[in-house]
Amino acid sequence: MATITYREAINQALAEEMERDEDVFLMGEEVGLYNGAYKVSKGLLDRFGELRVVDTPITELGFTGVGVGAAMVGLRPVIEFMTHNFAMLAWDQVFNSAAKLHYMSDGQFKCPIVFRGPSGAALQLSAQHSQALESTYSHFPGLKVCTPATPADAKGLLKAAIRDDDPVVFMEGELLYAMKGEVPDEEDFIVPLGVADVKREGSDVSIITHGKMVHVCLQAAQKMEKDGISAEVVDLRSLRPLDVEAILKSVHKTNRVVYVEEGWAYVGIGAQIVDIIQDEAFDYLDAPVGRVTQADVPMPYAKQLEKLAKPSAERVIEACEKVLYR
Amino acid sequence: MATITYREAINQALAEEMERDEDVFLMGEEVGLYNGAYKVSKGLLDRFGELRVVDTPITELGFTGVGVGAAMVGLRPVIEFMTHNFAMLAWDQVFNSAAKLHYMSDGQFKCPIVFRGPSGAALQLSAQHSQALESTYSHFPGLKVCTPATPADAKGLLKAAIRDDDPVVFMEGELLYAMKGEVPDEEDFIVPLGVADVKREGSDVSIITHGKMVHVCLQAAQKMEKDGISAEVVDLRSLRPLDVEAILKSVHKTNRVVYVEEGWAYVGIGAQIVDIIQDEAFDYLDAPVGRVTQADVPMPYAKQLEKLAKPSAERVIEACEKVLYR
Amino acid sequence: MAKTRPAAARDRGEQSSNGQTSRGKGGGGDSARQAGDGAAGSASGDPGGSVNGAEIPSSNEPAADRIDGKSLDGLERDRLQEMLYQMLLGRRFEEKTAEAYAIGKIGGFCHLYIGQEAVTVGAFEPLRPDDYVISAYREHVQALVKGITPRAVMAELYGRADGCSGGKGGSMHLYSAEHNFMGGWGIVGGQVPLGTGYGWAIKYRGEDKVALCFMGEAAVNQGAFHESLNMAALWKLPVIYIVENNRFGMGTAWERASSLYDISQKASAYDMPAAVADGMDVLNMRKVVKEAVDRARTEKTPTLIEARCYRFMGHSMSDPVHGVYRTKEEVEEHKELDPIRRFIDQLKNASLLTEDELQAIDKRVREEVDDAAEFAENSPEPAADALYSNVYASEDVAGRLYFDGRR
Amino acid sequence: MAKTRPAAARDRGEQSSNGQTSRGKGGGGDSARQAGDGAAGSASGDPGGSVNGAEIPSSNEPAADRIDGKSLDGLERDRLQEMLYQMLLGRRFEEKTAEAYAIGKIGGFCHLYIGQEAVTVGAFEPLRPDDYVISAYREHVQALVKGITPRAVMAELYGRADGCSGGKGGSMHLYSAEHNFMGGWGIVGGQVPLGTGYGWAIKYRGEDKVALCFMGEAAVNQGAFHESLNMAALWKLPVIYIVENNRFGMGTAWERASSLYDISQKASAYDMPAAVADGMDVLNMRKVVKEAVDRARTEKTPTLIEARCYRFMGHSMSDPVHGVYRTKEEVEEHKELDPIRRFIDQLKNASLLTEDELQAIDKRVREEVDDAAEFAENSPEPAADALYSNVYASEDVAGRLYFDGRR
Ligand SMILES: Cc1ncc(C[n+]2csc(CCOP(=O)(O)OP(=O)(O)O)c2C)c(N)n1
Ligand SMILES: Cc1ncc(C[n+]2csc(CCOP(=O)(O)OP(=O)(O)O)c2C)c(N)n1
Ligand SMILES: [Mg+2]
Ligand SMILES: [Mg+2]
Repeated sequence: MATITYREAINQALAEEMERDEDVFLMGEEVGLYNGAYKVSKGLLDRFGELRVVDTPITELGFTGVGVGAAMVGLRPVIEFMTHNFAMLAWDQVFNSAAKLHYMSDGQFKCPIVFRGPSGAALQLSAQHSQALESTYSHFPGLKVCTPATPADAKGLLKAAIRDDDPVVFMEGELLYAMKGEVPDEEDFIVPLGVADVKREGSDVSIITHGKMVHVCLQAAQKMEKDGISAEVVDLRSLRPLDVEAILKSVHKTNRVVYVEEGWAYVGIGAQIVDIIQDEAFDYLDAPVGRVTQADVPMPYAKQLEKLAKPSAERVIEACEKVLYR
Repeated sequence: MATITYREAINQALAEEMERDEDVFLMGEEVGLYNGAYKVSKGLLDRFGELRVVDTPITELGFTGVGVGAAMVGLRPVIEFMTHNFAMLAWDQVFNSAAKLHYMSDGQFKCPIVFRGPSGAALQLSAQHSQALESTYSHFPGLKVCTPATPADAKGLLKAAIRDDDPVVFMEGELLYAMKGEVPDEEDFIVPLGVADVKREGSDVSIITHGKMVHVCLQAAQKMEKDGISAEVVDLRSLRPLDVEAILKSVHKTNRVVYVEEGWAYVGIGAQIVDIIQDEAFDYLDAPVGRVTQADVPMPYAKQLEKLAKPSAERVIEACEKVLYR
Repeated sequence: MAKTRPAAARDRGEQSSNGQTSRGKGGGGDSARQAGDGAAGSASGDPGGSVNGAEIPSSNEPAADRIDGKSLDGLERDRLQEMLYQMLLGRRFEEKTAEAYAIGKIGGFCHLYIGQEAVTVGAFEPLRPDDYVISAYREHVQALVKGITPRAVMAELYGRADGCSGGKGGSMHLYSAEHNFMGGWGIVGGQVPLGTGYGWAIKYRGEDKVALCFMGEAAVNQGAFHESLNMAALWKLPVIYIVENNRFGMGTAWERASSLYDISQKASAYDMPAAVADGMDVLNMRKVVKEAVDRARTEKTPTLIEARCYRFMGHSMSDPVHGVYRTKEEVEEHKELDPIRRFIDQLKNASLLTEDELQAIDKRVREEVDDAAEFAENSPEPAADALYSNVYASEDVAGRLYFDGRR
Repeated sequence: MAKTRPAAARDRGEQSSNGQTSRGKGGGGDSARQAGDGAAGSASGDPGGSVNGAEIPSSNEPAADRIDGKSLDGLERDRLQEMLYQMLLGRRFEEKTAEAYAIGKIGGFCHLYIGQEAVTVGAFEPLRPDDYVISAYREHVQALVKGITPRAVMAELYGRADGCSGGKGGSMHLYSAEHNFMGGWGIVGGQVPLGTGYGWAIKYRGEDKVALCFMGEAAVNQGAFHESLNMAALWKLPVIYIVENNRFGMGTAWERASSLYDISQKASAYDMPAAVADGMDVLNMRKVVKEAVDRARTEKTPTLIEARCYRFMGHSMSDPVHGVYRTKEEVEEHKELDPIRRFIDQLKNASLLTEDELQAIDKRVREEVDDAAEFAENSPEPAADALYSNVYASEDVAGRLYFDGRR
């Protein structure tokens, strides 16, 4: 297994899928000549040319629609949002077009498209640039949503997303791009959508999470170990489809759960996981499910305020202790 | 008390607030000359003139931003979305501008603006025109969200929303416009944001809901009465601020809860209410909280399919029976 | 070319304006050329667009000026009569639709096309079956002319299983992958980026297809229009944007929604070829679009075409024909320009249509429309489990996709 | 006026193009008029925009052609020197910002304005304090010139409590309600509807204020631009849209993003007056904007102004000055056109500035900038509970507003 960065993993997935299937192309702002705002698409323009690595004007609504149109007639676009914050301008095309076309046409048109880009806060980018928007995307039937946390998951899930016949929202993390990890060498390494991954086994409490927060949770679990608390960390990897079995399995084992997410609490994905657990494992719960989220405010710029606003290992530990009644 | 329609109630609220405060104006598609796509603004152009009742081009993103700009400098715009489905085109201005300006400027700019219009399904308008989007709006801190179910609530809440110094998303119902109800005659009748209303007292099960679904739930409660089940119907009226006390009070009383909403289940507002209840009334629950929602599909056109897709009194009853273990 | 906004709100005089192609400001650019000289319409006879028991518009023109010809604008007799058939089919289909709506067979929103038939029939004439068409919600007739059967369209309006969208789409969402009819669309302007996307795909694959993207004039003000036309011009995509300027977006006259009256002029912001066509004259319409289609196939250039027409009916079934935003007189005046009547006159004058032929065409159309309604009536409602089908194209995944407990 | 896209990717020749106002196609419309004849720049001397220890750009012009005057373009000596002060303040402030960023005092994204100072200083000269200004994220210098103190701006960049946005906004979100500085903006094009909204409010209240709405050239392709300009022209709003065409949106040259090179031409789609200004020449810039401001105050007409300029630095602090998208030579060539050097030369040539005066201004600027940095350094971090303040303006409501358990 090679050790590569999350950025390289995505780059490899793109290159391999473009190599494998000439219907796959990448479109977005600065993806070509500039090699990507975060250098994710480095080298792809040179390798695949201007028709397959397409620099767009800054017109999120427009080029998203172009992608959906191209997908309707059989191409497999990968649309890069420089960040998902800007995708709001394109949400009409994501929610009203991509998510509904297959249904409205009763199956006549498929929409095999990936909407990818970083989501969530990086460092001090303030309110308009720091939003974790997976809760919103997940709400809309017709979409699939993935949130890889490691280089291996990023590569495997992106390949799966590109091969999937439905629109997949793929949420990366600016702060993850430089992260290194081992990635299997197999030709056709794939991480299927809808399969959670237990990133750490444990028996006292289940920390369920996704995306960037996986690392915060692992850190918290490690610290708790010193206090004799054995925390399991379940990385959902995809939010839709959702690996409900994996969630329930962990709940059955620990009877105590904390859900950690990067976004806002109110009507967040964590609330939905709580609902599923209380509905399907009511009798297994020894305490209310705890939640850790971003502070319920737009993200502030100042370093210290931003730090306070973000979920931290400390807050995860606090929440675990609470469900453990310690 | 006069008996008027929901449509008239909104019209009165608009007229009274425009009369009271010359900074209030109404802007949107067809609100003027045409008297509103749903005739909600009937007569207002004649009464207040073209500067205060403004017909816009079909440019949701643009005129929403115009409203936010006007609000920043002290006007109090009421922006009508012909329906909230089309507002998706404007969500960047709602989420990135209106919701964040007060915070980003650390309080220097206020954004007293109302975004109103019908939300949710009417009859056979199919997928792009039938979305109940309150779960999405509620997620974003900085916004307030109301969902009046009756003429009185529509009038009182809209007046409160217009007077509020924050952006308020106001969600009406096309199917409610013709509904009649009593509305208090007082000069200054207001329904404050954040106060739920028990629309029906009961002791066996709490049906908590908001908006159009209030009527479906009342119907269900009435039917259940014949079977000796006493159901309480709590209408939240505002989703943000949220009357948590009213929720908990009803839970403490009945120990069994069903949440009913018009929108999709996954990461819906109902999930959040479940989370609040399990967290703050864990020991009071005799059964998992039940949920009734739209089918998890884009809304189909065919009459029978649409009917199946929507929450119905029957499904509410089923859900109540389930939490009552009957 | 640079028409400024007319002093009077509505400029009927421009209805029969000549189609002309220009590029950008000052008419610069090598592809500026004349596109047609559309016949001036004869505006006599019955008003068209009547819903109840409308008669076939029949010619009152004197036989004197008829000439004995075999073709018009290079179109042979059969082809011309086929076009007339399509226009009449559109008209009769919509009349039947209105009837069915009135008695509750059709639900939801329903936007009729009566009066605008020349735009579609003219625009589609130069197309090949493999060309793409996308439109907005006033698309019944476009679906028919692209080849979907009246049965399948009517069944869709009835919300039945045999409808062209399986009953899931309804009036605003007619689809046929087989016919490259890419749909109606409910979000004003939302189809414009999609149409641009077909153009992108054509270029990507090196094909010589074209994409026609229809919109109402009110959609021109949407950001999606601006973003799309820039990309199409920048990337040289074979997309023809046809703006059906029927003067109103619901109750808003175009001049109340746009600071510039002349829509074709908007193309100058993208250095894109543009033309104005008389949308009440099927031959002019066809000529203007044909030039754009030819250019798109060979040079891959997009074109913006403003088709000037008029909506004879209300915006939708719930909107009266006239109201605060236009007078009865105005509507009646425009009905005098009925495109079907005009085309019949043109054909008869050119001895390309006899009264008998006309009657035969109309009979055929009426039968087809009746058959469509009967078919729709007898088509089953979609099965209950259709509610859950085709949400996703690949459901064969691990994990849970649906969260409604699948009642 | 109708400039077509130049054959060569970059047309330095147009840098000193004359400001000209036209309306729509064919230059029609009554408000078409000449707006200025901006002095041709002298392009000698030190390159400007150097970050490390840049010297004051000093004139190498022969004293021969200096004339003894009291004013230039109707501006008196003091006012002109004030403008020079503003430009130098902008330059030095940004140099200090770059230093502070390099040592981690400033975080997040940070976009410098070096090289574009003439655009802002020229554009603001005709403004009154009660006029509104909104911009994008490259707005430090605009905030300063509108009147926010260097201290408050620098403290904001440092994320401190005394910052002009209380530390919550940062580089991209500088605000001052007091100065009618309505903000920077992080969403490309998102500020354009807001600026239009100030124009609406001015009209609503019958005031004679104006709103200046700045954007980078890449924002022109956004739908928000199209929607806003149409409304402004349709409703006659006193908004002046200034497009700072610094040739690049990140790594994308304008000609790779727009099918039409000439931005001012885009106004013809809205029948709106337009002008091109030399954004490297503060006097030309001021002249062009002044005409638009005067027209907006009296006739309430909006104007689109393209200010041709150049970005001397990388897009943001993480982007190198030159890279795949432009060569070092190109950047160096443009630095020869440094607007500060050019203005100094103009003033000296007209005997409106002595070397001593220049040194004094620069000294003052350097002191102010040092003071700002020191002030920022010593300003406290926002208190922890500031995290929760000013989310809502009226929190005095029933019910719960926050759902994070308010840790
Ligand atoms: C984004 C959006 N905004 C508003 C509407 C409501 N609406 C439906 S049709 C229409 C008028 C459109 O007029 P036009 O584009 O001229 O087409 P026409 O109806 O004349 O064919 C409006 C405002 C919508 N469907 N989508
Ligand atoms: C809607 C949106 N899309 C993308 C971005 C990322 N982005 C930030 S600046 C920029 C380039 C903008 O260029 P231009 O408008 O010319 O302004 P300049 O940086 O040259 O001043 C891009 C693409 C963004 N902030 N917002
Ligand atoms: Mg129209
Ligand atoms: Mg730029």
